[in-house]
Amino acid sequence: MTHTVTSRPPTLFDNVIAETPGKALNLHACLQCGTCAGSCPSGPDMDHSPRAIFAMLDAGMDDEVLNSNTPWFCVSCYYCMVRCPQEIPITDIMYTLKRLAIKEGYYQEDKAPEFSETFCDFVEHNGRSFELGIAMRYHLRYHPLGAFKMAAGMGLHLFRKGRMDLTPSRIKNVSQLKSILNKAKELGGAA
Amino acid sequence: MTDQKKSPAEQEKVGVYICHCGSNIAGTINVEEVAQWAEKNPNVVVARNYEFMCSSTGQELIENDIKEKGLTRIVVASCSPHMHEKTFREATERGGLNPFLFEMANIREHGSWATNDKEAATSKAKALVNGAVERVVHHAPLEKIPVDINPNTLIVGGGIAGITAALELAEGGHHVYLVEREGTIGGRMAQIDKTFPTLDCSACILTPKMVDVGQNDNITLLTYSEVESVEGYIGNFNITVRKKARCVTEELCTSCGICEEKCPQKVIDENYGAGISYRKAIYRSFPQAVPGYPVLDKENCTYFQTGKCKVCEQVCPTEAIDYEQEDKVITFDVGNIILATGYDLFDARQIPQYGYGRLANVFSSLEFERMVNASGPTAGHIVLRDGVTEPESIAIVHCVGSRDQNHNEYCSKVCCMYSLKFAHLVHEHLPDAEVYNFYIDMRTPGKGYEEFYHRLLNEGTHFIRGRVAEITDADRHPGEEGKLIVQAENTLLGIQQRTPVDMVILSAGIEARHDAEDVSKLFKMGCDHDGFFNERHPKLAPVSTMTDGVFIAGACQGPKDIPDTVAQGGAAASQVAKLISQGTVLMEPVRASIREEECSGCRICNTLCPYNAIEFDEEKFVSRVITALCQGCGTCVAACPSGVIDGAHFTYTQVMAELKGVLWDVQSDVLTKQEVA
Amino acid sequence: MTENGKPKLAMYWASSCGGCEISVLNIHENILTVDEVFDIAFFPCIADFKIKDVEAYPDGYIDICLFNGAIRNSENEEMAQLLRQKSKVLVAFGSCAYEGCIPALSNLTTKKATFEKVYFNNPTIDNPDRILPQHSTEVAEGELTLPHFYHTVKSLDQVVEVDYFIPGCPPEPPQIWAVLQVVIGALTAGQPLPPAGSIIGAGTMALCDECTREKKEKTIKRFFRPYEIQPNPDQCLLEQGIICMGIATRSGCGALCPSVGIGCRGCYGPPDGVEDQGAKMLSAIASVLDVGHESMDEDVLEELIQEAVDTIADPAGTFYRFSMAHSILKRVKNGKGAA
Amino acid sequence: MSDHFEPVIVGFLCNWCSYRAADLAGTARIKYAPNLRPIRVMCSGRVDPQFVLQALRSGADGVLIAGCHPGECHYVNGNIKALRRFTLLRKTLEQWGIEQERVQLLWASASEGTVLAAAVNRMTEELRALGPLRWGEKVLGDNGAAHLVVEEV
Amino acid sequence: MKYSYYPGCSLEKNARSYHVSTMAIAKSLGIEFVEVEDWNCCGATEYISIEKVPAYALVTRNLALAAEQNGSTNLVAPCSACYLNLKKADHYLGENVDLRQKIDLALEAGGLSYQPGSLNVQHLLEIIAVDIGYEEIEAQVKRPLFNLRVAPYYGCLVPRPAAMGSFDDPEHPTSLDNILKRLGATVIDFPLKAQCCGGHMTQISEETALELLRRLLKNAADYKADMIATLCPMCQLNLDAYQDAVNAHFGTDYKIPIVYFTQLMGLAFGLPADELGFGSEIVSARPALEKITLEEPKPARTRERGKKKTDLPLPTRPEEG
Repeated sequence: MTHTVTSRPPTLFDNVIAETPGKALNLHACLQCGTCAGSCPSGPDMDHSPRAIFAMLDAGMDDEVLNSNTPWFCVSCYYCMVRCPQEIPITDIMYTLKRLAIKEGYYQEDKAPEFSETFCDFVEHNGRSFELGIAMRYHLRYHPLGAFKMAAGMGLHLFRKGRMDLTPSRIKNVSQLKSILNKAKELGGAA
Repeated sequence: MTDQKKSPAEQEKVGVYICHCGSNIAGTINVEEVAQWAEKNPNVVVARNYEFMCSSTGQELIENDIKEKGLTRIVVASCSPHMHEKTFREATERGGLNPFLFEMANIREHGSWATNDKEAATSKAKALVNGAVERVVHHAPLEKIPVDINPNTLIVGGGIAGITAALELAEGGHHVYLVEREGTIGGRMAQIDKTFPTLDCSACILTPKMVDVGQNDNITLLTYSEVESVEGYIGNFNITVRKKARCVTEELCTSCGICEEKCPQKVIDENYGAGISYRKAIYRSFPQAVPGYPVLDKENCTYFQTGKCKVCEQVCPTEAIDYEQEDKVITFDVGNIILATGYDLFDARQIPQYGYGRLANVFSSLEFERMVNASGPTAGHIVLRDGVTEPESIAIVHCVGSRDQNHNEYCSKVCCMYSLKFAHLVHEHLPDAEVYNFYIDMRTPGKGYEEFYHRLLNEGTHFIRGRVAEITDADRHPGEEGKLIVQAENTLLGIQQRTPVDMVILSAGIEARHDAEDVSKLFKMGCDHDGFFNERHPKLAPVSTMTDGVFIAGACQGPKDIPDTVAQGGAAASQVAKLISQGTVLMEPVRASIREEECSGCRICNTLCPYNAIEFDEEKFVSRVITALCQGCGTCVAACPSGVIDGAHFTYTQVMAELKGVLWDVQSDVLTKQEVA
Repeated sequence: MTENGKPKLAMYWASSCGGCEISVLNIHENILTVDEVFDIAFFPCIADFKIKDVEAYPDGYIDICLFNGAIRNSENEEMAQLLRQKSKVLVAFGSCAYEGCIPALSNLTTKKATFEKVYFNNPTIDNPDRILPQHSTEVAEGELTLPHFYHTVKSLDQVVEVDYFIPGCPPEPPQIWAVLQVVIGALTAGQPLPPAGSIIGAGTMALCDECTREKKEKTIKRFFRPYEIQPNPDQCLLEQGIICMGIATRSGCGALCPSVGIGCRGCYGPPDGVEDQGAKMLSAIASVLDVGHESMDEDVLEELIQEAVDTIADPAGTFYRFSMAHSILKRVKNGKGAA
Repeated sequence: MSDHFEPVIVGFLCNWCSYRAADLAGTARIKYAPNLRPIRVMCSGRVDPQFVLQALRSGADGVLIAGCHPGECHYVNGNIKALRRFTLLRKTLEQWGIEQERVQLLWASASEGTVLAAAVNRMTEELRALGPLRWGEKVLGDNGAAHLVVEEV
Repeated sequence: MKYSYYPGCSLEKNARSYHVSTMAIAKSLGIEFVEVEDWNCCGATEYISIEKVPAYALVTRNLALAAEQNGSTNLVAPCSACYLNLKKADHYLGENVDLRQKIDLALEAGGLSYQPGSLNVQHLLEIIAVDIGYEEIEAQVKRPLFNLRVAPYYGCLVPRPAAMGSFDDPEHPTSLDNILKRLGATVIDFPLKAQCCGGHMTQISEETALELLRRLLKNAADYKADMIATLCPMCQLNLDAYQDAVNAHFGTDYKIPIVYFTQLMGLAFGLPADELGFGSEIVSARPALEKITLEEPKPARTRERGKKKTDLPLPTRPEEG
């Protein structure tokens, strides 16, 4: 397509588009109609609605965007994505914003990135996840209180029902997986 | 080909005129350079560049040079021929040359506007100019072909656009055939209660016009009818119409309505009633229907389905009921056609999250129109689906199916205004009810429209800027129980709001008729990708189409409100009236012709013409073109294996010359002897 | 030979099959008249002449030279130059000289591929050392040379000025005789000759004009190779799906092939007013291909048409069998094509 | 050829759809490769294969034939005939060793300025990748030369 | 019918019942599942939040293995998240050249390769509803689930995003409804059938998560659902394991068992409950299952247009299987 190329340095807005697969270019066409925010199950808990985030991106309020909890509260329900009148891949953009936030070191005390990271290094070492073990471990590492609540609460139930494991299963060819992931990391950069 | 043998015509004297079009062309293309370069061409006597060639001064340049320098061919390099070919042909003619000894090079749309690269644009301009020069020396003088215009007109669609056009022409003394698919004329406007922004009663202003149509001797009204075929061309169309059997003898029927009253079969009126009211199996859509006689709907008639009943026949005082009546096929000739086939309403069921069809108290805009209409199912009372409960709160949802890539990308233009009208009507009928309008942008351009918006603001309507995300009956809190909850972001506050209401109205958008595609094929004209009929020019020829003699009016061309629709109806009528008063039109002489003496009679061309303009002479064993029928596409010319068909103004030699002309800079020097000549 | 007042006739055989000579002899007893009227000045296939004899003639010594065969190599071109110089009237005789004909079909491939085919990959060839003819070879006695083999076969008029063209592969004897009569008339009784550069010994329009088969409107669903169907004896062959070049071929032969149920091969070249016989043929039959309808889905449409088109095995070879050298493109792109 | 090669494309645009599409592209100020040299014909059905061959013969690197979408032809089905011819022509050109990208058929309605512009851009890139055709010098060029050595085989 | 089978981490332990019931009904329906050898975690919704390329590489390894072992070109995942991740990877790799080149290199490092589009990624629900079809299901029913009021719950990741082609409506899916109807159950018109269970919110903001779960439970309760049938381990886990927490937090008293639709199918097919993993749910399904009767209940009055005299006609509803 004939998308006018300019020489100015890429903004966060540009990076978000570049780093998101699918029709991310549509982000330019956001009508600010609010369908996304209106559809969002966790919208009320976000400090900026997705629509507002897009307006802020356009306004160049990069810090506010990357500091916002909005992407971390995205539950990936994809309602916004199927309803967006401009076919903007909103959910995927939220993922991108999370990655960029981490890359740019906007962590603050937010729990979410930590959970994701616990999950990931777990998977990297075993090739398999088991959310409960992970949850447990993550709570132990970051939020001992939560861990206690879990263990005492549903954790126990599940344990009794034989649905909770404390030892992960491992894939045979972990080394293959590792070399794939390492290569991917070196190619991908953080985002 | 004959003109192929003609010598390369070095003797022709060509004048070349490069237009600056202000900076539109000169800003990107070095016009001086192009002109100086063009003058080097042996055929070119003079090459000028001028600010605005289309200005009278610009045109005079051409006229004077023809007279003073004895030019025999003219080339103007400026905008698209679709803009000014006519202009410069006329200038050429005023200069004393045949208008077809002119050629245009499109260096604006195809040149300066298409790139920022000045160098490239300039050399492209040279190529196009050179092509035109090489071509024009082979041009032959042509005469336009006169065609008589049959003064009768076919109008398809009996809505307000068709009605307006019909009356304009008929009152001007011209005969009109008005074909309407339904049993009565009136169209969408007849369904509407009030019209924005003036709020005058739709029926009150429409029905008098309907009556005029019914009574005008110059109008042949064909209701419950459809056009089956269209043959011929501007001035001489031959039309075939199927008049469906309504099982009522029109001559006998007095429109007393007793049959309708007594008919035992109740049917949901999907059409005029928008599916929210009932009619009988034999019915008139509404009391003021024109013509007044009813239509018997065989699918739902007890007699036709079970063989028993015949109540209508028994009660009819004039024995007008005729179960044996059959469709009539009528044919007639007209000179022009106006299509005013209107629009369909977007079907809100395509947006499940709005619950239409699932949640009883979600209504479509047309359902609501009927409901508030005094002649509607509730005699104008605004009630819930149960037919009795008055809603205490109503949400009106804008942009349903419009401005949405998943459905229709365009803005339907009328929804904002009719949504405001709805809000007003609610205030009027239910002063205590709360009204919430959910909108993306409020679009109220038009005389008195913005004022109407302000009026609604004062009436206390709640305007929430945010596109509705979903409508649900799943309550979360006691306050929501038994309500419809409208969930949307209030984008001005940046918060998600859930608004509990009793009733929701979906302001559905306007769509092209579901069968617009077929209609456009029937009349040999085009649709845009949304299915609306294509106008000839979006600004300068809004009611003309690419097919001469076929015009369009109203919402079949794109979303429109009543004033615009009426205006187009009138515009289309005046276009037709102009042609009728001319009596004849001159048609482009771009036509094919067969050099019979050289035709081998292979008959390759015979099946190619979509207009059957090629006939075969069984005596002489040669094919022949019927010039009046030929539309000049040139398909047969390209196909003729012995090259004996000439496509006037697009001859083999002319195109080949242009082709070699535009390639002047890449022609190879290595030519075989044969090609040197 | 003895000097007498008789006009001088020459006939030369460049890159061709010799059919043209046979065709000349096929004018039967009229050949005696020819002998009466003319002195043979050069006619390698019936009388022994050497090039030096011709070189010895003064310019324009030969009154009429019938030159048949295409220009395949440097020798052909040198002879063309020589005979042009020595002849008053030079006639491109037959399809090869006129438009390249069968020899020019090798323009559909490359010189390299041609050589490989002829000297290596030919079942009847035994060339273990893969020896190719070379332009010059040193031997004890000195240098031996062969003509240069051209990349592209050309028609006579692409190397020298030509006065008349007689199409046909070969030209039909009656037509040859008719032409000779005109020439004789001109030479003996000073009757006028046709304007230079014209195509003689043939009609002007397409072959259908001469063809007696019944012609109807053409709607073709697919094409057939000759062996695939038994053609109806009276109906136009093309209508039956047999490729007949008649619609795009100059009349003059009397529609010989179609009259015996074989599609016209197109040897008389394009009729007046057609530049590229193959392209025109292509355009015509594709146009009447009765598959695909505007209301179809675009992909389906393309598929159907492709299917029908694929019933034509070798379009280039079929449509340009005789006119390759005169076609607009003249040859395939180097190294590519039907190599 | 110089390292920077700008392909030359001849475009046969039908008067009703594609030519207007090009007009629209311009009016909308859509910038696209200036390599197209448009020639107006009334209908894509007017395009004689001889035009295409001559364009290639006369130095064009590619030819774009553009018409209305099937079913939208101003002349009902001229574009269908164009499609039939194009299909057979393409097969023939293959035997000529001419790459498919060099001769293309495009449907672009009067409202599809972007479609036309995109097609021209795409084709320009494809041709740039293929390199020049320039039939005159590159294919027929060496014909006259009487001293040709047979390539090594 | 033969399918490659990607169980995903959940089905190994926490959602074991989903796995066993799936295997059980597969037998009855004549489906052969070939488990992908040495598959790895799909990354759930977490990995993609950290690093794009590794995330896609992680998923694609599974596609590569499945394609290589080539049990079938149809790859089935019962877990919604796994299904979406696999499908998305396949889709975006085909669409995004740059990403694809990177993934190619990454896989190469592990001696693998994958050609996007060479597998057809399907969710279990899809093959049962579409490939097998409702008739075949009905044919297998031996013990209809009469009188059991079930809320069909699809969650998010199967119906959405529809961008890469979904077999059901993204807003108002019906395939599960239809399956359950064929089993003889009374299927409630569950308004929140495709709403979100909160996904990993339980770990990030329990407040948020519990509210989302409450909505679902409340709505199901309002419709007097005996149980909720789900098709996603995450949904099951959240609704089941956190039901107590919801009750504690909101002072409610929901006791709605959350079962996998495959368990109900098995039951209706006449398979013994313990072979279907019943009992591993935290909110016991037993009381609900005891409601099942042998005789069919009176058909619930289907919505005719205009029930009462005064009623205005309703627009017809789009066709349902």
